[in-house]
Amino acid sequence: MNQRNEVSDTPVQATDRQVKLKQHVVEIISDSGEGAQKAGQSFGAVCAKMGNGVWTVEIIPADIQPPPRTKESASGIRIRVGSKKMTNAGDEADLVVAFNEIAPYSRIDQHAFKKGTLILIESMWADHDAPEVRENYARALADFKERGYRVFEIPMEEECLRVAPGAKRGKNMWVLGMLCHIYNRDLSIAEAQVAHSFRKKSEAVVDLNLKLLRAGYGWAAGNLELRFDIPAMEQKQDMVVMNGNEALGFGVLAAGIEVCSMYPITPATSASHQLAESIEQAGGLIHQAEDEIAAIGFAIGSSYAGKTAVTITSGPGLALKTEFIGLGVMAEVPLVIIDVQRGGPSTGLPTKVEQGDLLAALYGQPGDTPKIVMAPSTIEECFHFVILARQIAEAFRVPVMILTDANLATGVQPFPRPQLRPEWLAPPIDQSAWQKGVNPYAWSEETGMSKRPIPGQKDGMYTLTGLAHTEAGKVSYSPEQNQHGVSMRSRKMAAFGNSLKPPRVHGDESGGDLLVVGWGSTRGAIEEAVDSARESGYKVSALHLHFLSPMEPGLKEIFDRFKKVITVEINYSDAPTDPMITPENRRYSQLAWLLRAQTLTDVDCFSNVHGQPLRPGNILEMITSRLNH
Amino acid sequence: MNQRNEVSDTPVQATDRQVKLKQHVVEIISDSGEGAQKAGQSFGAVCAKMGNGVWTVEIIPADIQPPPRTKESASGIRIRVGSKKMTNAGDEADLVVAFNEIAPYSRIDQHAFKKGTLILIESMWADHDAPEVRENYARALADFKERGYRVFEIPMEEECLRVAPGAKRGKNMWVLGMLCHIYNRDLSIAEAQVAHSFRKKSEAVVDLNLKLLRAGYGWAAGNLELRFDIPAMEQKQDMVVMNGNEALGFGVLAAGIEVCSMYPITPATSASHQLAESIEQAGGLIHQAEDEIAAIGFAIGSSYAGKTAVTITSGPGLALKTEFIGLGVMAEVPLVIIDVQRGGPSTGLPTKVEQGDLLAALYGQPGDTPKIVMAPSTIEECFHFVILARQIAEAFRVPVMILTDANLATGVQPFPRPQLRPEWLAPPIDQSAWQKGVNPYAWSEETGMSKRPIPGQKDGMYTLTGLAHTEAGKVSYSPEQNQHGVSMRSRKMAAFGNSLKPPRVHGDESGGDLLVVGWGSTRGAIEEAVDSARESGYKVSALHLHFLSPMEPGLKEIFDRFKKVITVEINYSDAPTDPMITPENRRYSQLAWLLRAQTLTDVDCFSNVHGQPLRPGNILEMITSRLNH
Amino acid sequence: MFGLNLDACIIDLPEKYYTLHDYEKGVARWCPGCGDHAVLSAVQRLCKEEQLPPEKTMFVSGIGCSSRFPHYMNTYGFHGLHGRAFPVACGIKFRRPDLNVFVVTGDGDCCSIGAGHWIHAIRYNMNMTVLLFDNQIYGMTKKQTSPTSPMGTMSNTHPHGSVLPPINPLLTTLGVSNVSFVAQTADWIPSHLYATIRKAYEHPGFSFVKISMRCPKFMPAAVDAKVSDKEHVCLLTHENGVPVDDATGRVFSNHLEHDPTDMNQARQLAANEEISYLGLLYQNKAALRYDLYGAHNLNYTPEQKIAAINQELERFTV
Amino acid sequence: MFGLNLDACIIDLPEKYYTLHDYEKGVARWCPGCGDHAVLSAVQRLCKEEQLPPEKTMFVSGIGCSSRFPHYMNTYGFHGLHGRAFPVACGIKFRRPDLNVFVVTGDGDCCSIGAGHWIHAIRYNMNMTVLLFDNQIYGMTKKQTSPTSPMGTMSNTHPHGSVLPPINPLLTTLGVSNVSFVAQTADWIPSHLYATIRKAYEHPGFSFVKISMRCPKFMPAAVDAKVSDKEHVCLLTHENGVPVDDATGRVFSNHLEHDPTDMNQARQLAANEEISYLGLLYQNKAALRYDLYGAHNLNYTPEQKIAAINQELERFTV
Ligand SMILES: Cc1ncc(C[n+]2csc(CCOP(=O)(O)OP(=O)(O)O)c2C)c(N)n1
Ligand SMILES: Cc1ncc(C[n+]2csc(CCOP(=O)(O)OP(=O)(O)O)c2C)c(N)n1
Ligand code: SF4
Ligand code: SF4
Ligand SMILES: [Mg+2]
Ligand SMILES: [Mg+2]
Repeated sequence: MNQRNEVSDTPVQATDRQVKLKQHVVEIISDSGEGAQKAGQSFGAVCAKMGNGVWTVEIIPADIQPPPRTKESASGIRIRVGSKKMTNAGDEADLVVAFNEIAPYSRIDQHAFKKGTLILIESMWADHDAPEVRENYARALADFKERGYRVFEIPMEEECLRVAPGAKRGKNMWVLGMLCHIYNRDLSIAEAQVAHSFRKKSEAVVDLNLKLLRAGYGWAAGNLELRFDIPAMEQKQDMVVMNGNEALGFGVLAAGIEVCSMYPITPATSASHQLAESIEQAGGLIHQAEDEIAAIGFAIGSSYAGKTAVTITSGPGLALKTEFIGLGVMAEVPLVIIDVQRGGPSTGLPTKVEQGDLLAALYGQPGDTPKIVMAPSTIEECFHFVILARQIAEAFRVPVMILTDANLATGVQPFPRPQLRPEWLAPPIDQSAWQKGVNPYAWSEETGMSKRPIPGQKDGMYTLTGLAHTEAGKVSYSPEQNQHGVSMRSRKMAAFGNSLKPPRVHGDESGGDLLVVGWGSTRGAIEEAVDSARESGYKVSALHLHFLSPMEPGLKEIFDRFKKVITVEINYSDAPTDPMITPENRRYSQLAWLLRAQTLTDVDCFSNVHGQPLRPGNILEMITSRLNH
Repeated sequence: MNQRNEVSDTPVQATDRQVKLKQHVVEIISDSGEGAQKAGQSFGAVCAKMGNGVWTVEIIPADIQPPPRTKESASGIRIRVGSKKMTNAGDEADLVVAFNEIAPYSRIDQHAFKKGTLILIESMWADHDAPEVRENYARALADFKERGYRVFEIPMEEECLRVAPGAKRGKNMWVLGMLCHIYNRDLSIAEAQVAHSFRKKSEAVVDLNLKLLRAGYGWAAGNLELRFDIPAMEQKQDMVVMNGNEALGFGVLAAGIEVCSMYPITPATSASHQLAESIEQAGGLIHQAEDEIAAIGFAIGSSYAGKTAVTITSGPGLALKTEFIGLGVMAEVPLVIIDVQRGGPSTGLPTKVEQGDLLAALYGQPGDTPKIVMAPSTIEECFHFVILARQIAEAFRVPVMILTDANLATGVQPFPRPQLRPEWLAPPIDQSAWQKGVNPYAWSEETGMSKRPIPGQKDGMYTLTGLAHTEAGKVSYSPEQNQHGVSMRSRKMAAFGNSLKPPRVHGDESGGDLLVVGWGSTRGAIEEAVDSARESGYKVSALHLHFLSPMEPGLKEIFDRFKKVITVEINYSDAPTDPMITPENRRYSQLAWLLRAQTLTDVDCFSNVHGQPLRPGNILEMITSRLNH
Repeated sequence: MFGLNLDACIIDLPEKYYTLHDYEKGVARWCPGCGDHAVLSAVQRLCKEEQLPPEKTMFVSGIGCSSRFPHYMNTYGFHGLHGRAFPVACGIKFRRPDLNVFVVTGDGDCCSIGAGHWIHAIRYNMNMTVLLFDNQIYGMTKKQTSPTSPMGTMSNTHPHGSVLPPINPLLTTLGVSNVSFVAQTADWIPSHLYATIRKAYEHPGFSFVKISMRCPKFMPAAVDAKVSDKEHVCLLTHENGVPVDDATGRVFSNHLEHDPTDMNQARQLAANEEISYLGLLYQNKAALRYDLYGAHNLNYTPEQKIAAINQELERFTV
Repeated sequence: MFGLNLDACIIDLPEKYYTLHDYEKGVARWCPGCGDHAVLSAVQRLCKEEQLPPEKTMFVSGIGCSSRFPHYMNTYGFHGLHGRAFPVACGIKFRRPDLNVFVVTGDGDCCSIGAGHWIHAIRYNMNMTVLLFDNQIYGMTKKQTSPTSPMGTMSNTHPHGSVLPPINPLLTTLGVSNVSFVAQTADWIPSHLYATIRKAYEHPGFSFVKISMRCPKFMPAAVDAKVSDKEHVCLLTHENGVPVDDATGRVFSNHLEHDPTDMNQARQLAANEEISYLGLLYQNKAALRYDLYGAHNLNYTPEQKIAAINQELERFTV
């Protein structure tokens, strides 16, 4: 349990005095289609504008159209607001706005609430025509109290109808107003946000929604004793707010990548939706291919022709790209491949988070296929890593894979608005004459690097092939030649890896009892947990890897300074206590396995495949339990 | 260098007295189409019939139709004959029959000859009409002598033409006769073999070839001073002679697998050619699918419907099957997948050997996809492993991968004729009523195992899905449910692995200075090298793994008894001395990497990607150099 | 006792009679108004009318809204990979002639990622009933362009309108050699839908039915046009075609007599971009069937098998 | 000096004139008598006649004997993966309208493993010349059944004879929407081969040429029949078709006047199993071209790009 929360964040008694908080986790949950997400996004935006740290994440039903008033239909949003930068979705919710009494149960199943969670629930069900509904409502309320939640009944629909007949569907804006009052938000900022988000609608619609906003605000002022304040940071810069997929899309634009070749797949697709809106104006295009194989083949064709392309996918799509990735490595085609990881294996959990594609990214292709694999750990890095990836891909003439996941894809966080730079953009393709006599694969013995001819370059003509080939690109079955080619492609990994700095230890550089190692989207949660543990006196630090192939240097040396090393990952590992499992046959989580081979350190792992973002509280619990044994 | 060979196997002086040998490596090389392979196969068969150990391997040009009298056109066969069982193709050739003077150079490029190699060369080029040819021949002969080969000029064509005009094309049978005399083979056995191999031809053809055989034999008796004898073993059993792909095909038949679903790809295809000849009569069929994805999809459909199928492929095909393999694991479909590994990555070296697909087999699929991976180490095991694989696949409801390689695929070896057993055959599918109330995935908590309903079984109806699912096969996005399903599939690995015995150390159980670890086709070469080294007093042993996932137990314990552990593999590893390479960033060969993670032992590796079978001599050299440092 | 002979009673009972309920499983999770509901009803009705034993009946699908279909049938089902329903279905049928195989696929599943398998499955002509749920959009992944989306469709991947003319699944199918059955129907004409699926079921071979589907969630405009605009619908009539009942024939009053053996006219009708011809476009009962080849050497005894293998081993014995 | 103005001389020289030699690379490693040699010659001749700059010319292929083609052309080449030539070629052309793109593919490469991409590439109708080397067999992997192998072909995978009717690549192509150019020729009629490839090159769109190829190594019987049996060959004639020269017209004396805009007749000719119609079956220069879409917003300046991105960023700024 995250002790901090219990002590300082949640007020024991709500009064009309403002309670100062460091952070709060708010959820709005409703039936699919009731606009909870819009309310939450607006609330997050208002908080961000006021200078708070924010992390929002949508709660999406798995089916397209689940029946209303069922657990499956629960749809909504979590908004975590804090005084500092928020790096993850946090632990259990502190305050929940529920549009009916069934939706909360879907969250209870996910262990999203705790004792003391405030539940603000639509009260109209108490007077519903159908007796089953009334009974169910009463039963749920009793149960909530039993579970230790603190329940407030709110006449949402009733109050909305006061504003205008038929304003039922505006409940979400009314709730936004209520939340703004509870959290002491500046109403004028909220008004501006509402006006902005309805800007494509008629004036009448904007007005109605503003009215609802103000009504919710006013009602809370007059009727609710809940008043919280979360002090803001000083804001020096313009901020943007977006999710990780949108950030990837902007990365593609800012990298000047002209071709994004994709096939729809959850949770990667929304990155292309965002791109599709704007790439054309920025001088590029989306190609929706007939399948994932064609998508990467098209991207490789484009890259071969000088327009380095990106292809974006998720697990099953990555599987289909396997053969072409091998060709990309073999023939040294620069290419950016983004894998937004979802729950696996196979179709698995399409909308849920997992970090299960790491080994497949590294080793999925038959034969030796060294490539660069990197994983952003924040929304902002989603943006910057695409730019970096294109540059690395072209400099090292190699496919670069970026692994994000459903957690980053749907998590929303403000970050400083990027100041775009012309040098980020792909330069125009070189069409000057190729230097005669220089081979298309004139590998540097030292680094394995070579310069590639682009079609259109006079005297650069060569035939790319996936067969073993000489520096001249000629097919060759000679043993030495093959050994040389494979070595040269491997050499590039060493050359690139040697240019990286050792990763920075978060906590105590000099060592300690435990080092928690992570990669990708879990960084925020891990570091928050480590910070908490350190505050309580535990000698624990964190290390986060951004490069998985090749890995950043110096790991062994860092590990040696700690008594225990453990990875925290969202993928599968056998628990040491499971039946049949022995120290010898235990299957480790993926990064742990790599680190064991690489450093020969007895790296342990803490992981699950719950399809959920990891919570700082659970990691903290793990840390304390390991260190108290 | 393999010292043994120099000392006892190759006579320093050829005389007409027979020289007794333990083993000899013979090559016949010619232009593509001259029948060298047929002569060699017959020679191998004659030797096998006489009770000798034999290993033959074809030398195949990479192009369909290379121009004659070029290195690329060199085509032929290597036959290794010995007093004991021959487990590999050996080191440099001892005796070479060459149909022209250019073909040997393709073998020289492969380092196939050594000082003292006897070269028996067709002499007609000395009198060729074209002066360039005459000159080239003379130059080559001088060069051969320069290189220390011992050259014998043989008037092959001239002698053939004595037998019958137009008998040029029968040169190969004449050579067979000559070899039979040189190696003191029983002429009547050779005659029977020739008659057998031409049994589908007219009597005239058979007669002509028998005449040529006898002529070659007679000519050698009268004109050649080379006489060797390789004593035979006692033969107690009927033997069969076949290559690894044929053995796989017989394994499929003997396993009673009714469906082999494939798409042509080198070097896997010939397994299906062999099957296609006979499977129909044995109550099964080959399906040539439209591509590799369809091939495995078809096999999975067949398996789902109760007819557990096999799909056979090589690297690029394996890559395409990635997504369906993931489904097979997720939905627990029994299936046998055979990967005849070739040089990679990508199209690579299609006809050459490599063991580069190990990590892709284990980790190629996104998400957690535990499956069984096994690798036969002899031709005979190619046969038995298919039978075993089907049984494991059905018992554990899991895809089983068999990794062989181009070396096993084309290597030919005699082994005792299998006594087929009815219990090897897949039983008829169960169509009795399913026990009501038993779930389609009623996982045993202990072993992860469950029994599957087969379509046609009353009350067993369920929908297979690649989505996360409950024991009832129902789609579920519950965190606990997903964790449970993934665990259960992993549990099966532990359950299966715990049923395996620790592998047997070849050499000294109790330990020593060096343990050489291998997997797959390299076993014969490794063990031969280890035996030689042990004879010279080195404290070295070998360990061969047949299961790669899960691995056989007890490895750590075995490794601990040796000062150093090294794997020998045909796949890529950075050499520690390469530029840029440090102990930290070195990329290890594939089994070494796995063993490092699994045992935390500092397992070293010795590997190359020459596309050639490993030679005992090279391994011996490695062993002695490691142990002399 | 009481003169009742239980044994006789039981023996006289017919085999279990299946009711509609025997084919139902769970509550279908498609949007209200989604065409998929209508096909589910029609198929369940067919199963009942034909008294298909649930354990001998298979629904194979790929991935998509439509591909959830098998989950709602109380038969065996295979909800596999996106685009790969055909190879799986063919593998199932190959050595199991006793199973009734249905394939349910979407326009993305069949005509985009599955296109290669589709072409080859037509050519294999194995006995199975194929239902293409053509809603002209990617439903499951929330509104991306499909190969059958009309040009200009505003989707999430083409927010400014799709830029390519759509694939015509009927015409493509008719162009493949060994094609044996091609029909078209629409989810919103239940009697015609049922009659078409039934005709397809009865066809001995690969019967391809393109069903125009409503996706009110993501293609509401397309629905309106299709459902309202009876002018652009024409029912094909023929004694060997899909029977048209009176009521339906009255509501959809454009009719055309079309002989389903007339390939040329079938192609012309399929190519017509103005009119949707509903009914049986083409049928050839004599087309070669790969499933018959697959089933020609079933059930050999162990003795037969071992004898055959031993005979083959002879060739390799020294 | 000597009154010679070197500058003027040089300026007056035309741009480099390419000879046949400029397009040749290495010695082709196909069997003697293999049809692939004939196509290589025809294509090199075309390049010379059209004076295609080698650096602006691309040959894209998959894997197979035929797919080795790019290695023998002194142009840029992409010898990729089996079945995947089309996506690569489309990706190359998408943003490079300046490149002349040719695709060389085999019957296995295109019609079997590549079938899905083939269908979609036809529909994309990007400007490229596609040469299908149809030898009715898998050459490279040594004689396995191809989808275009005539039924009963004895191959290594069907030693007792193949069991399915072959795919008809012409008919399949004609069934795909947005098809714009379909022609057939044969490697053993050099003048017709050249004229057909040239016509295809000139077509503004995806020009599909099925070339009947000899594979003396693995399909010798098929060669004999094709080369000898002039009765079963009919040349298509039309002012807008492939021009037939007198000599060829005399040797192959069956002719048929066929208007390449007549889709119905094109389909009937393609479907004819007795007669091989050589020439232009269908052409539609007005078909929509996806490569024009791909090239509509090229060469934006960094300033334009940054401005567009900044504008989009506005929407996300708080
Ligand atoms: C290999 C792979 N690629 C992509 C996806 C994502 N995906 C799921 S369904 C679908 C398309 C659905 O469209 P359609 O086939 O028309 O079915 P509908 O939902 O419209 O019924 C896609 C792209 C996937 N599951 N697997
Ligand atoms: C993914 C993959 N599958 C299979 C192969 C093996 N393969 C190489 S060429 C070929 C078929 C060649 O036939 P075709 O396309 O007709 O070309 P041809 O050799 O006859 O010109 C096959 C199956 C491969 N290289 N890659
Ligand atoms: S999204 Fe469309 S196809 Fe999918 S269930 Fe809803 S209406 Fe049907
Ligand atoms: S095998 Fe056939 S297609 Fe290949 S090169 Fe030889 S003749 Fe040509
Ligand atoms: Mg659809
Ligand atoms: Mg071919």
